Amino acid sequence: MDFELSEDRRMLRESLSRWLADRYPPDHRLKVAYDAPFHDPALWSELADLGVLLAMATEDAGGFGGSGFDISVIFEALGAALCPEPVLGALLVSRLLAAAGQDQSGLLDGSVRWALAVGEPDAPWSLDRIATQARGGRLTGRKALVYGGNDADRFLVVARDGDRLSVHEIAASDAEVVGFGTIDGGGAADVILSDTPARLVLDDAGKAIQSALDAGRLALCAEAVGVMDASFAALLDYLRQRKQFGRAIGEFQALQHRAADLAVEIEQARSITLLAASRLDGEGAARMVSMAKNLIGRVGRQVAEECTQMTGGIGVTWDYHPAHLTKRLVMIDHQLGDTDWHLQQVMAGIRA
Amino acid sequence: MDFELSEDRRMLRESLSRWLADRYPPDHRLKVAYDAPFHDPALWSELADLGVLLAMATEDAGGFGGSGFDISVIFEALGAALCPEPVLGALLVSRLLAAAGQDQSGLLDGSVRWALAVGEPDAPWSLDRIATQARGGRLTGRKALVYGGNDADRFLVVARDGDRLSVHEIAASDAEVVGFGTIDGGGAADVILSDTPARLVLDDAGKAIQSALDAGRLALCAEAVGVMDASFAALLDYLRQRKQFGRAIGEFQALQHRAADLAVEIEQARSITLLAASRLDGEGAARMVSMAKNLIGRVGRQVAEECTQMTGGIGVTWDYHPAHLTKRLVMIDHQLGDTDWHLQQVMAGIRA
Amino acid sequence: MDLNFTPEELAFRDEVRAFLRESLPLDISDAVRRGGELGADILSRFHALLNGRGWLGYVWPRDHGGTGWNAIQRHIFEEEMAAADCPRILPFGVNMLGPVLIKFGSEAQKSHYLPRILDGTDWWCQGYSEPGAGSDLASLRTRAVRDGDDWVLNGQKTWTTLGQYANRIFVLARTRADGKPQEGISFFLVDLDNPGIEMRPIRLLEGGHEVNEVFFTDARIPADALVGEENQGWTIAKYLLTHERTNIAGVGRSYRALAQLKDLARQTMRDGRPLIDDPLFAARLAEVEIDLEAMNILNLRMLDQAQKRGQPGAETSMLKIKGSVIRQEISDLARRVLGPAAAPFPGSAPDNLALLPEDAVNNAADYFNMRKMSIYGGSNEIQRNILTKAVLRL
Amino acid sequence: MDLNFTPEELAFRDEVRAFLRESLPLDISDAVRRGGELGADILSRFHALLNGRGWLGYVWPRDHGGTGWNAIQRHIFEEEMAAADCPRILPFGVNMLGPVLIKFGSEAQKSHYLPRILDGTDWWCQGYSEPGAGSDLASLRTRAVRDGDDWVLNGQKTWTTLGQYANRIFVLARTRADGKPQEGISFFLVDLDNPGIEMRPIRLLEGGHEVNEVFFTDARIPADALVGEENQGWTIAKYLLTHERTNIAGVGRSYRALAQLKDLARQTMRDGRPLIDDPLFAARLAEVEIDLEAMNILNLRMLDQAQKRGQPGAETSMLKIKGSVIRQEISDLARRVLGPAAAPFPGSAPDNLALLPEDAVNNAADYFNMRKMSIYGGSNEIQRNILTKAVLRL
Repeated sequence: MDFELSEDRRMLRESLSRWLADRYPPDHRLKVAYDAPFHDPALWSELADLGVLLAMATEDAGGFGGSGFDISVIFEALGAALCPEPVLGALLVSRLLAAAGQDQSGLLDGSVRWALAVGEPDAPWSLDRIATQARGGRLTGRKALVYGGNDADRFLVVARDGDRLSVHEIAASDAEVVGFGTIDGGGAADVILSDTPARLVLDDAGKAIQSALDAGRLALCAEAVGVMDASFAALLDYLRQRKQFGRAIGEFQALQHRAADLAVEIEQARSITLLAASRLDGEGAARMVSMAKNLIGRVGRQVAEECTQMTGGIGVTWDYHPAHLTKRLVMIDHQLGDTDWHLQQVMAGIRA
Repeated sequence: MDFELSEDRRMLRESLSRWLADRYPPDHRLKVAYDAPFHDPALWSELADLGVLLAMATEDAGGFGGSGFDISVIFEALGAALCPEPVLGALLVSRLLAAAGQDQSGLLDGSVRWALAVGEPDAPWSLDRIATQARGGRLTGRKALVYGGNDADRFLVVARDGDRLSVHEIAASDAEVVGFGTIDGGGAADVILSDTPARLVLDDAGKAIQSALDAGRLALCAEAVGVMDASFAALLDYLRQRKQFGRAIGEFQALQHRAADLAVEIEQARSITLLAASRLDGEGAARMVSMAKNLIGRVGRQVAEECTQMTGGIGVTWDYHPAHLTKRLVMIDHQLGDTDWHLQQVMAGIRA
Repeated sequence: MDLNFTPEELAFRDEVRAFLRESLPLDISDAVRRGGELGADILSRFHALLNGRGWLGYVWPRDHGGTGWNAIQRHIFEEEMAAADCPRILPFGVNMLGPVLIKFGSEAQKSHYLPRILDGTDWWCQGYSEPGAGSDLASLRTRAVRDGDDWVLNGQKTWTTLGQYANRIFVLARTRADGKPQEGISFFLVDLDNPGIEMRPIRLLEGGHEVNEVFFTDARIPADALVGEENQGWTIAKYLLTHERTNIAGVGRSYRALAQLKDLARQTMRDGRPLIDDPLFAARLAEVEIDLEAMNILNLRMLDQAQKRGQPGAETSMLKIKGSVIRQEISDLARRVLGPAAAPFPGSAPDNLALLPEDAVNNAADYFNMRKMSIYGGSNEIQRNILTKAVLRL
Repeated sequence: MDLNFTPEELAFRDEVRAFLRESLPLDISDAVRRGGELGADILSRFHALLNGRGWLGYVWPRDHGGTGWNAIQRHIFEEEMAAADCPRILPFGVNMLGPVLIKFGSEAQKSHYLPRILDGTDWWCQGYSEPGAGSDLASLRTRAVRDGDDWVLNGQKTWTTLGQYANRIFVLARTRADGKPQEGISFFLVDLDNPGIEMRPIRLLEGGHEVNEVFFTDARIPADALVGEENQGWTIAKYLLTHERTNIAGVGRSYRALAQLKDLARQTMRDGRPLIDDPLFAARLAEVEIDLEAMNILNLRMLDQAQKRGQPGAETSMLKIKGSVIRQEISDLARRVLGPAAAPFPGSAPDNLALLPEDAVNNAADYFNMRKMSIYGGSNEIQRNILTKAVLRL
């Protein structure tokens, strides 16, 4: 047992965090996250130059990392800085290209922006309800909330051919990409496919897709942990500084105890994310990831709502950076399966 | 709209509360509630002489009350005193005898103790799963947790004949009655029927049984409100008197806020019980009673656990009367449908 | 004991219901149902509609142009407005300043200002909270200094709701520096056109512009802008806050939001079935419905008590706490029900994006916006402090 | 980063597991699984079993008859005991007094008492809490006054767990009246056979006899009963409480209880289906399982930190809070799963009543009994105070 990060990962974390603090301070983030293209393309390139994308892929796939802990270290740092760059899409696509044994150098060096189109309006999270059809090299269907899709060059698209799921590559210019900004910052798109020409990347791809989604869910959990840490640190600052009735509100025991409960829950969230990271490519990964995403959903809502409540009026204002942290924390639950959906995956496992 | 009790009910409440304070103080209750027959037969007679049983029946049935508010006033007072007398069984049976138009003077004057045998081990609460069979004037099956059954003279028994439910009368001496004391005080029994001779009281009795159970559930809700009030009053006393770190623990804000939350929830519980009482014999009674019993279950557990926690060590000891209040509060959830079962009844209504 | 309305109350309810059904413009109820911000036009037109019927001064006595309704009638009126998807009546003039002027104002103030509240000439906003004085209102620092016939105002107010549409503001300001902080405060009526007053928007976390900061820099206001006596402001402020608590439970709004939520959960397909058939979602829905049914009765009980006592007691803090929590829980479910469709920034989504029922496009924004309900008007923490002292007596 | 045990740790685990599988008598594991009270016989035999293997002093250094295990080994040992349905090792002698004597005791005390703890000659109980000094231990009032060669003890202790089986008690008593309350306390070893000591049972709410009150009335104890220096008791008490916190998360016990609960929910038919297929019940079960999986890792993280620092930090308060809440939540579900069958008073049910699996007869009693977990050893409220100061630094 060893809870220390390896030297490599510690360096990765430190260089990424330093870069984020330097290049993505709250005011810059606020400027780019809510206006098209909802991220900063120049900083995307810098991020790639930093090796962050390479660290998400294994050596076989042309990278130098790719384990659960690599992913969690990166996304925790991105979360703490509330970075709106579309790294999640790159991760999901990278896992699938690796499964297909395809070259992904353009992805890893940041020169081509990729996104994964998987969920659909009536089936946002369950693979067995995917309705997009692949027939004769063409795709028809509608994909919802493709994160980063508003500014992607290329997409991988999950489609159905009878009972089997397959993965296809399309050019953004060949589909109708309806981009939009999201309430928590960053961009996304619906992708409308009608007889859209596509290249088959992976056939009979159920397992590979599941594995990519596991990685994406782990990434969201780690991101949430980073957001929680930043959110909680801001709360403690506020409790120390804000005075009411002649003393710092952090001296009021009712708030102290609620803050202590948050500290416990955040450590629980961190712990289950570590566990999911350690199991990512092993047996039972999907179940462990669902456990993590469920707990992250529960704790995330609690942390977001309590931090907002305890920071009072200021906590609900746009110009107070931590308000954006709480928004992101809540909205993470809308990505790749919400609290209840993941709980039901775990329940199915208990009954079995 | 009028939230005042009528003069009659106020008098009933006052005379019953005075009698309970006088005749059923905590030490006497403790003496009888945990030793066979788990109540005080002499006090049972006094309770009947007081007119409490008569107040649960309508004038048509030989009583002088019988509305939801009569029931709630009585059981709230019984709950506050933690009275272990088997009044619930009398109420349930009275409603069914009234539905059958049968004389119940022995029940109402307290000379014959009745209990209702309805739930079964694998189907404690759902009428459509009752398995006890009625055939040729004889009953076969097993009834579980018949409250007051350990010391009843006669039973009404709910049985199935094909699709229809019917109600039958048996003498206690004709069945195997396995009496026991309960963890929260008072007595109950399993009733084992094997070709037990029975008299048909009510055929095609589904609606009448549902209505009797509605009344019983309302009674349990009102009892719980009485228990909560007593429990909360004891908590406030403790918070005022107990000193730690040189001051009354009621001065600690964390406890103050939790106590304030309990006050809110208890008023919510009282409110929904009033609503259920007002709807008892009207349309949608079962749904409203399920709403009440669900909320009572949730609030009851919260009040019980918080009162125990905040009274610390003393709160988990046998000689501290309020500890028995918290036990009763928790165990009410095991009678006539628990929190989840009633929630599912409400859910079915929402889907419909 | 009778939880039903009397025949007279039912007749009153039907009268209100019929009026709203016949007279409320569709574009107004549609906008309310859709959530998000309502503009000045809708709010003004709604006030005018009620004023035309003589109902805008629904908490005022008859001889000041009000309805003279009792507490039950007011309650029924508020519930029916909610059920019909009416906007809120703007409380700053009607529910707050009106009663204050009626009780503390001079004859000249009453005759000048009260009609202007009803006919829409004046749109009032509130100058109570300050950056350093929220829950702890007595510590406010805005100063009013007498200078000849005028008062000179300096300081800053915040959380001024819809101040961007207002032409007047009522202001609490310190008029004496020494003594207990509560004893040196006065209550002023201020024309926002005066020089030295600047209103700046505060953007809320979901993106909306609902509140403002107001800066006073040597703003001169005339002597007759003072309401009541000098240094009587704390008494007036507390009286006003009592009236702010009208309809604090918001039961009618919550019923309406719950009904919309159920409709949406019936329409929303998730993994092959309507979301309302998902047992976990249905359980959350059922629990909040039960809580709301209970609170409806709790609200009526408190109303009954208030009517008997002549004014609401500290128990209304219970309504504030539970009312906000229930409304927030409904807004949480309304956000969850959308799944990924909750993501778009309101107003940012292109037309060909929205597969959502139109009423749901603001659900996520409303969830964030409604976090304020447990913060403003005395946070739920302050309400628990009040309950501790006044009800639990700890 | 590696969350797995090393090969050496796995080998150690297998060794413990094999020993318990081969040596633990079935009647002992059956009794543990059934819940409720365990008698002195079972507890003593279990101690003897471990002592025979040399493992009873599992938190002691080798040269005092212990194992010399590190924190990970102790953890593995505790988890394996829980998984095998072992009773708890009685902590009063082994985990509390032993380490205190090793650090603060005289050579004579060590050589006399330590072996007697291991071989079962002495059964120790605890004299810490008093009726007026629970969470606020420093306010204790039991006095020890020097009289010739003896100390004379007067006062009352409470919450003395299993004192009815003990022959000795360690006692904190006040030996100086002036100065800070913490500075006038001493730590004594007392023979319960001394005159002037009376032990009275405290019955717990579920009916069990697990704790006692102890009354000291002019009880004379010899001078060499003092551990460490006079008035050094507070330092010793705090050292002891640190060791009391071993295995505070109780992860192994909770895993075992959860497994039993799942079995029971699979067997229990409710309205035509196993209760484990009821979505609301299954959701509660899944949530607590997830919480427990998280806490297992949290526990290992803190263990790792403690090992590196040499002693546990204030973060262990997190384990106390969450560990008790999780264990209580499992006990709540274990009560619910029974429905009406939870009602009988334990032991009162006639033989022909019990349709319950034998392991479940104490589920309701255990639910009530386990309320104490968030109260004793520093209530969860005290733990939150500790976190506030030491971790949040508020």
